[in-house]
Amino acid sequence: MFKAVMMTGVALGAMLSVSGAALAADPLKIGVATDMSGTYASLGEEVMRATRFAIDEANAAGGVDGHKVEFKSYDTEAKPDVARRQVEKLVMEGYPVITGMIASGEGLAIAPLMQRWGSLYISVVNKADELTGANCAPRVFRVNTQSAMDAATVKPWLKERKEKKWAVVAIDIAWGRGSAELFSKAVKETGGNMVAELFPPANTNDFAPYIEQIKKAGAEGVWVVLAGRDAVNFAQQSKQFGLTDAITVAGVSFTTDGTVKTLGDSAKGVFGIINYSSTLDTPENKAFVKAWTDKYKVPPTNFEGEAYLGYQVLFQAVKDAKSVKTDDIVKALPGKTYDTIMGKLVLRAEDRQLLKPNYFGIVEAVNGELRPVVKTTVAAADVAPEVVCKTK
Amino acid sequence: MTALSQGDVPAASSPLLKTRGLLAMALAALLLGVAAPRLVSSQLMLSLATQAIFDALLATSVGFLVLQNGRVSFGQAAFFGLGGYAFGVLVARGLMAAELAVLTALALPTLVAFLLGLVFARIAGVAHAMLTLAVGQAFYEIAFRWRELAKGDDGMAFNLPPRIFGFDSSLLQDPSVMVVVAWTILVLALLGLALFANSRMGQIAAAVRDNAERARFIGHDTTIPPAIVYAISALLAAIAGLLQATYNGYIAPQMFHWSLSGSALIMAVVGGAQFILGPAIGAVCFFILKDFAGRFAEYWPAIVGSVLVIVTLVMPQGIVGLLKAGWFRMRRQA
Amino acid sequence: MAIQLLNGIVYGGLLYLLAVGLVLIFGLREVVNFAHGALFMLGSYIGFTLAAAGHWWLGLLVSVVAMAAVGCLLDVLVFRSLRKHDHIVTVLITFGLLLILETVVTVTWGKAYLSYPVPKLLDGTVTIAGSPFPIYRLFIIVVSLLVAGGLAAWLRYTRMGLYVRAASTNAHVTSIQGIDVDRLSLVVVGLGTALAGLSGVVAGPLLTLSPTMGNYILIDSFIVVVIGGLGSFAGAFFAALLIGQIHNLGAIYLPWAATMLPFLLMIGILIWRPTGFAGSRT
Amino acid sequence: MSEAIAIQGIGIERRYGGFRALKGVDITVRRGEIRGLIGPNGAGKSTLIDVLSGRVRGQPGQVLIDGRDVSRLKPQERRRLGLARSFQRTNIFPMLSVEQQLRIASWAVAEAGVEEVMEELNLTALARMPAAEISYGDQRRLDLALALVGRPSVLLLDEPAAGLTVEESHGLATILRDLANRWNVTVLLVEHDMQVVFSICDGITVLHLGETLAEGNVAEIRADQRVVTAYLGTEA
Repeated sequence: MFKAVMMTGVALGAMLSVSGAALAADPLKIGVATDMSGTYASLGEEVMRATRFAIDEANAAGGVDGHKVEFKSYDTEAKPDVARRQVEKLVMEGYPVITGMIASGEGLAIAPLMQRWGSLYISVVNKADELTGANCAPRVFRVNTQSAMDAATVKPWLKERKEKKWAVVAIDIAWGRGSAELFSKAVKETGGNMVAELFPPANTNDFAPYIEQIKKAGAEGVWVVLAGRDAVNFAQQSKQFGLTDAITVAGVSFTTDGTVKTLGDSAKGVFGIINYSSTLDTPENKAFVKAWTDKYKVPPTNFEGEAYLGYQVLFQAVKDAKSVKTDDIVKALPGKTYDTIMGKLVLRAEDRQLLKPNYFGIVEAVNGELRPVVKTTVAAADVAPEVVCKTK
Repeated sequence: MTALSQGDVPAASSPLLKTRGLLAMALAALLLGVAAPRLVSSQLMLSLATQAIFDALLATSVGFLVLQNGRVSFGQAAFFGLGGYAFGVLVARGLMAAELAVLTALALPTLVAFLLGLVFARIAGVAHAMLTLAVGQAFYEIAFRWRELAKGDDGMAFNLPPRIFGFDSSLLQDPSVMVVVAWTILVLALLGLALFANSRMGQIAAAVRDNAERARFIGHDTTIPPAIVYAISALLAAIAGLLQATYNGYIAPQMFHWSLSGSALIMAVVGGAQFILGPAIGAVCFFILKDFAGRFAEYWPAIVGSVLVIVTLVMPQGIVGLLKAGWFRMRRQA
Repeated sequence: MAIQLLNGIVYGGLLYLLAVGLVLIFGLREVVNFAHGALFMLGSYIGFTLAAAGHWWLGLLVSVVAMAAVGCLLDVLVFRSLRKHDHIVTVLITFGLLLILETVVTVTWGKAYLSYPVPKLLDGTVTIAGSPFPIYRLFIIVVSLLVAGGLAAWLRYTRMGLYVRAASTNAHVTSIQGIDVDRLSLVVVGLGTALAGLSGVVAGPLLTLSPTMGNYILIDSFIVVVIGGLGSFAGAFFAALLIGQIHNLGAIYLPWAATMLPFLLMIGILIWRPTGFAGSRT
Repeated sequence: MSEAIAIQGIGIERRYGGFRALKGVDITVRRGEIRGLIGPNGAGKSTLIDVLSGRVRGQPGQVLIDGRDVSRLKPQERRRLGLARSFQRTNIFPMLSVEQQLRIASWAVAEAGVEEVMEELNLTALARMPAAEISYGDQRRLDLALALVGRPSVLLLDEPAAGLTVEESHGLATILRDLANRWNVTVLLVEHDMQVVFSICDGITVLHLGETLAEGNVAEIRADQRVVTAYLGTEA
């Protein structure tokens, strides 16, 4: 609450310096429902940081098309029923533009409600394909990379590799199972073979039995589909067992900026899919990274980048709509090309997924700091997922 | 169960008079519920009230087990989830008519609880709590990992069939309607529990709770009455789960998780588990507290935690226990 | 296979370090301590700052001492006044403590995941059965055996240990016989909490540090305590080894059921024998 | 006093591991009789009551009520056949009121008579009190009342006077004698207070180390040298 008040204060300060016309316009009110205390609290923190950055920036520039931007945030605890309650509160309290949820289950739970509540949802972290695929719903948009796009990034990279015997360690949830399956397919199509497919449960403490099996299977490379705590546990323990040094380690969501920072040297030399990197060499990105680093002293992480991307898209849509009414924003969002930190990107009208390039990289030292660095870029058109969505 | 034994036993006035008083109170509560949507214009308030009532039902189900069987359950979410999942899965797949799905969603958890109750009633204390925790988590694991059932950890959204029991089903997702439905069910459930507690079966169950061995030696069977209490308690949890699934149009494995069972237990004890009305009141207070603490973003756990520690130390008998003690003191002084 | 058994012992050892604290506190105070996982987490964080700066062993020492102090404080301020209350009331209060501790750690150390270094002395691997095995994991086994042995000796050969055993069997009788249960419990709760601190630091290099890290291992520790027979030290030791093996072998041979096995085992044992396999109390 | 047998135990055995607590004990209580069951601690008196009442089942030996074999029946089934018992350690329902628990007890048996029992055992004034809050003496009488609801045909009493003052236990003895006569209840009484036993019992069985040492009327038992040596001592 007091954060929201402070934000309003900052925003007001900014407002005073701009024209009287802007003061009269309705504010753009954003509801950020994210995980502040549960499993994904650290990701929620990244979303919040990007939120503050984007909104401060917009207000400092006189608002979005003259509309002051305000936000309010609630903790969803990564639980779908809590997410529903908090989003409903945000909408009813007058913050109908919703963003920030982490777990796919949360996004999927509130997606069907957007129509009923007259609100809209922009996903910046939810990875499940269904959100803009089989279970797509009106008024639901996604700017972050979905799983299918990550899967499409694997094959170009595999083609360059010599390793033929692969193992996969994937978290035993829908995301992990799906990603592992697509990876196995890609391995077979590029002439390799799978020697082990392991599915540890979520929140595994001890990965030793899995590490042991990978070693035993004689894998030359291991594909890791783990996130957050699981990713750190696995990386740390496989380093201790000497696995990381012995074979190629690569993965999806494994080499996020957050994980790499936590792991330090254990992450060095690990390959991975990168959805956004502060090292991207575009003028827009360089400007963003500079402004960000000036403010927070560290470069933005992948999640912070994608969350910021969401605000870029939203703000441009508001400008186009010349309105902060959700109905107008919903009409303005799809089918347009947006100027973003990742270049000019199209928000596809059919499924309301932002089509963006994807990257493959390796963890290296940049200016003395370990960071995932982009090595292969796969164009947006090459990773664009098939359109499954049928709801307009 | 030392804290429980300190609870004083309600003086048994004329049963008929008592029943009549209960009925009058229930009727008044029902009318209040029907009037609520007309008195409260905020949809948000109504929706929050609706969700608080779901919590109240679940807490009542946990509290009833403590009250009637003297057993602490850490796995009541198993029946909450089972009710929601049975309905969601059956409706989403169109396996049966929605009305039949409702009945199945209520009957299945009740039956499972009855069968478990036959075995669990023998076991008391911490062992019982752990046993129910394990059963609840086993259900959670199944829902979490069985992707073909309801998309595993992601949970599953489903559409209600257009009509249920002849009514437009979209009304069930409208807070101003659902709040009345849920409130009515809660009031009737509390009334039913009060009547059960005064019935022969309820009193025999209370005797078994107090002293199972002696209950046998005064000639009563000690397996069936507690099992019936388990079944009733599970039915309540299943109703809550069914209502939540219907209202949200969504089911997720978190519905089975022990943290939900734990919150329900907290609500029940904070309200006063040795009173039929206690858990429901505790649930509402807890809901309001959490909603309030939620304004302080990530600091809410500390606020809730501190209140929990203080409240439990100050009133181990719960809110209703404290109110009752206060009431008696006032009367004595008057 | 030898390596897999060894891995099971490592995880079992870790569970034992955590579970034995629960047993100590339950035995004496009859408190089902839901905050134990949070204390483990706090201990881990307290040691972290020093360990990350290269003073791993100092971190271990500081954490153990600090947590012992936290334990004594808890006993005096909270557990002492819980004596008259029901199990369920104590569960609520310790749950409240858990929430408070999580917030305290979040505010102090932040939400980001942190990772512990392995102490230099124990870094690297040794070859066992033809494959590299981390020396640090052997260290965990050694620590848990030392704690188990030390505790057994203390319980067996010292006057205080005798009292603890007596009190764990029946706190009521002991208080009648003129033993100062309050002083005893100060020591025991302090020790139990110090062990949570110890296990927090020892587990550090294996587990990611996060304010919720305790929750992911607490349920396993409860299972160990229950299967071992609430309040039994030897029972907890064997139950921890058993659960460690079940985790490891389950992950390899029965992956689809691995997470359920400990629960199913607990259900089976509780139904067969509600007091656990070494227990006599209810 | 008729000659019909109310309850009979034949060849009752009870083993705890290797220890034989009862070594094939026979016992017969005739209709309307008050039989005392005495013997030193560890003789097996309470164990015998447990076997007769069904607390312990599945060991060698037979229990007959009115000639019917009830060895396999559970305690609650035996209670419904008219076999009631009390306990050495007060065994009541602490949270229920006196009247409520007696009423619950009455539901299991055909005849009610809750008020009557409360009246006879001086519990009427305490009807509304939770059992945990009444005095120890009152609790002992409540324990007895629970067994007496519905006028059982056979009553097994395990030290009903344990922990009572001398006056209290004599009062209890008087009530027992009186009720047994008026309600025609057969009683098997375990009691250490020999004053009580000698004053109200028609016959006595003496157990020693899990075996029947002697049987007879009060005079015979008092005169029996083996009983005096094993249990009564010279003062009795």
